[in-house]
Amino acid sequence: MQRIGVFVCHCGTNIAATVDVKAVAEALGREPGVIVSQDYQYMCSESGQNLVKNAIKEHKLTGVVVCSCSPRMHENTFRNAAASAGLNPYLVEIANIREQCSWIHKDIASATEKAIILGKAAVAKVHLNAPLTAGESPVVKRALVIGGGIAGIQTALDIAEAGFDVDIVEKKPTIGGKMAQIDKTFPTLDCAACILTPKMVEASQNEHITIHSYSEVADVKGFVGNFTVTIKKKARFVDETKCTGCGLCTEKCPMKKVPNEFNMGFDNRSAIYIPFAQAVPKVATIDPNNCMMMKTGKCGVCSKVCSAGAIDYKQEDRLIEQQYGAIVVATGFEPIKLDKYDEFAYNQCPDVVTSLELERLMNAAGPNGGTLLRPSDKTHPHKIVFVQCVGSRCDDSKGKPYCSKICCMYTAKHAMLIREKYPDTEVYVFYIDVRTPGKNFDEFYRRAVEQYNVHYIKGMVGKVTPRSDGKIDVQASDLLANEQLHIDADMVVLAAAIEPDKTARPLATMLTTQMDTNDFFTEAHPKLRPVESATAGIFLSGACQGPKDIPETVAQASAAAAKAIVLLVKNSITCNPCVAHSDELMCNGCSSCEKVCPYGAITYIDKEFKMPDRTIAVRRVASVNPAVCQGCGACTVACPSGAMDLNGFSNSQIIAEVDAICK
Amino acid sequence: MLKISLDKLDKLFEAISATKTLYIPTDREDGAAEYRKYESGMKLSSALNTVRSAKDFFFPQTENLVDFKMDGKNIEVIDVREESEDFVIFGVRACDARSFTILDKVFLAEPVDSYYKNRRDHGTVVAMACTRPAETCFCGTFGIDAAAPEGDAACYSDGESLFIEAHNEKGQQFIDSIASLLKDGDTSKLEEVRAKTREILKKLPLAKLTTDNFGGDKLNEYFNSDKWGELSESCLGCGTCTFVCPTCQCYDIKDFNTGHGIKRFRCWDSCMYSDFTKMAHGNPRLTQLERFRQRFMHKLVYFPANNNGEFGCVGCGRCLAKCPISMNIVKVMKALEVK
Amino acid sequence: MQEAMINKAKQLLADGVVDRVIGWKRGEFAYDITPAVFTSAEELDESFVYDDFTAANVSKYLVKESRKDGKVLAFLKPCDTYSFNQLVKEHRVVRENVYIVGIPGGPKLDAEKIKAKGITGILSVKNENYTLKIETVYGEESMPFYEAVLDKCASCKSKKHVIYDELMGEEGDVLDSNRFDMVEKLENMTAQERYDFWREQLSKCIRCNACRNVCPACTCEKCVFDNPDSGIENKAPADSFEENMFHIIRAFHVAGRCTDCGECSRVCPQNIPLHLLNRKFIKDINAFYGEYQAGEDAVSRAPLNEYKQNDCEANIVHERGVE
Amino acid sequence: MQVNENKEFQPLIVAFCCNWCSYAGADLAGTNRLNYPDNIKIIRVPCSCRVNPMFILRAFQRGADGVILCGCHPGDCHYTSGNYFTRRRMTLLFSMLDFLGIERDRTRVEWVSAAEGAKFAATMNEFTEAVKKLGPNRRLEDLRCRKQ
Repeated sequence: MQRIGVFVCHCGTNIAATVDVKAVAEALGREPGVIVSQDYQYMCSESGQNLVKNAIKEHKLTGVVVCSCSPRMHENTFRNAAASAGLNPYLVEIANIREQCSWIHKDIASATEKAIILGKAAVAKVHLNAPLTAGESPVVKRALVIGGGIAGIQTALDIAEAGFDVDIVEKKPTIGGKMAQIDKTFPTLDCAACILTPKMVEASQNEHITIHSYSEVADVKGFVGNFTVTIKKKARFVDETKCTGCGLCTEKCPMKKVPNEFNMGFDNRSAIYIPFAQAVPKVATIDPNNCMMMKTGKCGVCSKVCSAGAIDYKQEDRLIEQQYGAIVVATGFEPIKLDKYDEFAYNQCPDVVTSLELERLMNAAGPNGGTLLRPSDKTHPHKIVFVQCVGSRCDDSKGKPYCSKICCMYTAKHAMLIREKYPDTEVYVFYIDVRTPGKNFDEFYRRAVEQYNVHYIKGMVGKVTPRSDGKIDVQASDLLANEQLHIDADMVVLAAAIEPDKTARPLATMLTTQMDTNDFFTEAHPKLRPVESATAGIFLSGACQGPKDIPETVAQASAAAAKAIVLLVKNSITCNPCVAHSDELMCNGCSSCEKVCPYGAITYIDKEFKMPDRTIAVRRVASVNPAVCQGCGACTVACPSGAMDLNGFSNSQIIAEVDAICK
Repeated sequence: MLKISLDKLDKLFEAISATKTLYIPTDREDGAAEYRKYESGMKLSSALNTVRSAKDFFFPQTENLVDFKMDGKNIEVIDVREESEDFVIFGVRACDARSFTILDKVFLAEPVDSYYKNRRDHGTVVAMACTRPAETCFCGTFGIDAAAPEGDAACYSDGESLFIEAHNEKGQQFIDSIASLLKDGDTSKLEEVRAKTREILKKLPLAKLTTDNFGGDKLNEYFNSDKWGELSESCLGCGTCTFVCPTCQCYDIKDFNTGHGIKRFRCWDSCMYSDFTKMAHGNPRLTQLERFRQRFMHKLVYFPANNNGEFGCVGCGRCLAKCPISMNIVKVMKALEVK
Repeated sequence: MQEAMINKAKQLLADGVVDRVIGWKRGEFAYDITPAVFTSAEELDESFVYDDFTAANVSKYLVKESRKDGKVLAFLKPCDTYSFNQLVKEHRVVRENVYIVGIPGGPKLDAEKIKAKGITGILSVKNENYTLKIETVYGEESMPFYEAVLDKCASCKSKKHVIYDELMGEEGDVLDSNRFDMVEKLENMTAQERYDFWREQLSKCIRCNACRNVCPACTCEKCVFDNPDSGIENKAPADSFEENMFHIIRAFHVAGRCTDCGECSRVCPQNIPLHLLNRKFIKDINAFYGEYQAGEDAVSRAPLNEYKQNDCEANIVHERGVE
Repeated sequence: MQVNENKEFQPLIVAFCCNWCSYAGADLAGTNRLNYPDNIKIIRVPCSCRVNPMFILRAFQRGADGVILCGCHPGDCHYTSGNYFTRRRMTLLFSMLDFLGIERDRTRVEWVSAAEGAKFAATMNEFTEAVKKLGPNRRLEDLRCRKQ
């Protein structure tokens, strides 16, 4: 006979304001098997939990139903409470009467009625709950970091520091990411390369870190503690182990007209190239789309000049497979494409540039050796207009609905740097709002306005029109002065919104992690678990989770590393006991379940059985590996005989819930 | 004998249905016949027999026995029995008419099955003599005369008129209720038809099948016969034979949870089913051979042993026509027979 | 053909290639043929039959037969080979223990169709140039052969044997059949008309389980409808819902696995056109996920056990056909 | 199913929601106080692929007027592929129900992510309206389960 306890939470007024909690407790107290039914102000509080624990002991409860917030919130809290009172934690069920009842309904009578029904469904289910014991599964003591920007580097360094092996997979020929392209950082105006490159070197020299540059993640299998990842090492046609990075090949390469991605296409590189001087690994890469040898079979200069003999035109993509206990995603961001913004003449006028392009134009390693010149005629610009929020905070389909967060600050930085170096250059900044929350941020912005006399104008730029005299007509409105402005600028800089890297979406699919509608990875909890994904063992680092500046990125990178380390220090982790299991007497051995299992958790064995008709037969039956099964339940429906069932969500439990709801 | 012209059948049915619920065999769209509640315009089927037998009227496939109403922790027991309405089943063939005698022996013996008795008391069986028996018919094997059926009353057709006679008080009441439509008639042509029918019956392929070598005393001869293996080998274990059978009487009692209570109902069971007579300890007949044997031993040995030699089969031939793999009591009798 | 088959079986028995033969055994009448296992030449001579009424698909018996010691010879018609192949795919038969001889198939005859013509007291049926000469206790009758053909044979999908060890007669082809015509006709009715059609049909169901028990795709060790723990155990159609549920779930469980052998409809004592449910699934699968015939091979994945990322959404049902 | 002569028909709707996306989406709808009718009663399942057609039939048997199944968007399944199987299963099941003359608007599959609280609420509002229009489920109910 079941002895079930029901505990109805007021959640302050969150539930109690719309649901008559006393009536719910009373109604559920009348359900068969329920021997105690109570309500309490905050069931998740210590005294609320004690209420549950004491009732378990006092009434020798065999099941507990908590009517409260979502099980996604406090299921574990109450399971742990039950366990500490000696009740198997899987004999606890939650009826979600907050998120799915009190918060969405206004009428007390009907909300109460619904809460009672949800409670009855939970009572019906808990009648059929079975005590479950979690198994254990070993943890592979190695981490994978996907993305080699500052986020990935910081995460890798921290994990390595804790003594664990960690691999970085970077799709570009070098690590460094976006930060490597940035000239100076706000609000300190120190040189980005000067603080980044030592970290890159540190990563390359750390004995625990392996860098797979020019590589991509091709496949991910497995689960927390035991991922199997296939990494595609793209052919760079240069033997990484032999290349010394001397750069002779890049000098001698006859094909020198390839737009240089690192400098945003403002200058050219050779077909065999090293992205920039401090690249890590400092190894050349052949761009097969532009290499004469690859395209026509004629040339081979690089091979001839390479004293190390590192050139290998026949190199092919290579797949390597590696086990990992934890995976950190650090895939970063990209500025959005501005093709749809004709009003800013980005595609028509070379002197309309993005902020990231401006970084390269101003950088000492950039196309002009650090002198800011107009891309069109290489002349010194005397009037520069910055346009904020290009594609950010948009309610149309062209842009992004969110604030890209970093633009206000880097624009202040740019304005300041220009005014500092070229006092004769007028700088205008058109903004919707200037957002400067952050340590020393507002001070920094005020310096730009007050000390450097940057013209901040609250207003929108309506149209940018290149003129035949080389000037650019910027038509804008000044909202504070309430007037239309025309500025004849020499350059226009667009603060393009940032978006997640395009490779993130397919990666999320492989990792079975969730993304939001903007393709940013979704954290497990927006406040309490900001660096974990909802998928166990997958952590989030940097701008892949949302727009961030460098210090935030680094902070999150270290936080993700810490979370990964917490996992890696364990020798084994507790498995989810809510896994599938097969009733061998009913199993037909038909292989349907195996075909739909995403984890390969099901195998078949030939086993001898005493059959119902007294014969002995050897039958092929399914067997589930509980450490590998993740409990999705696909097999339970594929199984025609119903031999396959799922712990915690059994056929009979779900049917009992259906029945209770439809009663 | 009293008679009514065949072209006035409509009037007859209208008259019967005016006072009682009337069921007659009618043709379905797919050509098969089934009993339906009479409604104006419905035509009597000319088919030899219905797919489902007439036993459904007294022993339906499912029947509620008792309800339990549940409210929280309270349970209330509700007796769902109600007095049955009066009804007439018209056109029952001789084989099915005999089946009621067999079912009565089961359900009306102590302890009396009140559900069955209720219906039996209120139902009047009006049988109909056969004129075109089929190759699957072997009612004669069990001493049934297809040309002179039992029942509360019986009808005979001579091609022009329908003659009706009562066999008991209930039958007489039935005839009295329609007396205004009937008039006395000459049965000489009817006798000719009956004689012809009896000639045909003798010529049927199964006419020579007898029960001489079966009966309540034959347990040892047949129970361990080595023929059962071969005979049951191809049996699919479906319930067709038992469900179309007019004499199969096994049922199961089950509870149906409606969400707000329990409906305890009984439904036909089949000895061919793997859970037949399954009890808490398990199942006494674990193999299809044993279950298959049960059916035929029951009809040919156990039933006569307990019922003064009456066999549990009426030779209607439904199982011969309907078994998916054409295994049936005739083949079993012929294969087993020890003379 | 029957003679040749008996000779083939005798020879394979004599040569020790097989130990048993599964085939069909003559009955009391012209049409009441029972599947049977033969172990000797004498038994074969005495009662082995292969004629216009040997319609039963014997492949399902091989689930049990192939697990016994020794090897069994199975004569399989083209449609039966699909069923057998599907059983091989699902590991339900031990392929090595079966020696398959492919034999030409139907069209086979349906005794019910002869009887439906009012022909009763059947003593013998002879096919003379596609006219059936039927001897009855009431005298000689005749009817066109094709009017007595089983529905399942009238819409035959294939004359090809998809698996065999040996073939008797010539190999046939997959046919361009009309098997979806009736499904289409129903699809073009209104929902109310379809509902009425199926209510009339399914209300006839007496849950004898003949459809399930004859079905070569229904080989579960324990059927969900017989299992008190399944939540849908159901012995009798006590409510119209249960008539619906049994047939929906049964059709769903064999969806993508049904070889369209037509046995379900053949054996239904109430003549419910159950094959239309299975064909509906086959037709849908073909339309949604590409042509697929279960049993055609023993390796491909069943449509419900695979997916494509660009599969149609479930609302395709809402968007097509007649409401 | 509740019918009151004075009140409009209030359908009973069972919503199966996968734990990772749609159940979280429903929670988000709650967190954002986005209203949807109390006709909707949610059952949490680990993945939409856990939903057996027999659960859906069971709901209809017991008097549900509509059943909606919500899972992660295709490609976003927490278990990689579960919702792809769901999609095929439910497409075929719904097609069969339609073939049997059951009103097609009583069943639906929707993909709702954890971030789509608004979509969850909108979907539930819309589905409830659609089922309301159909009236009580009569074609797939079990009379024995009807409330007296």
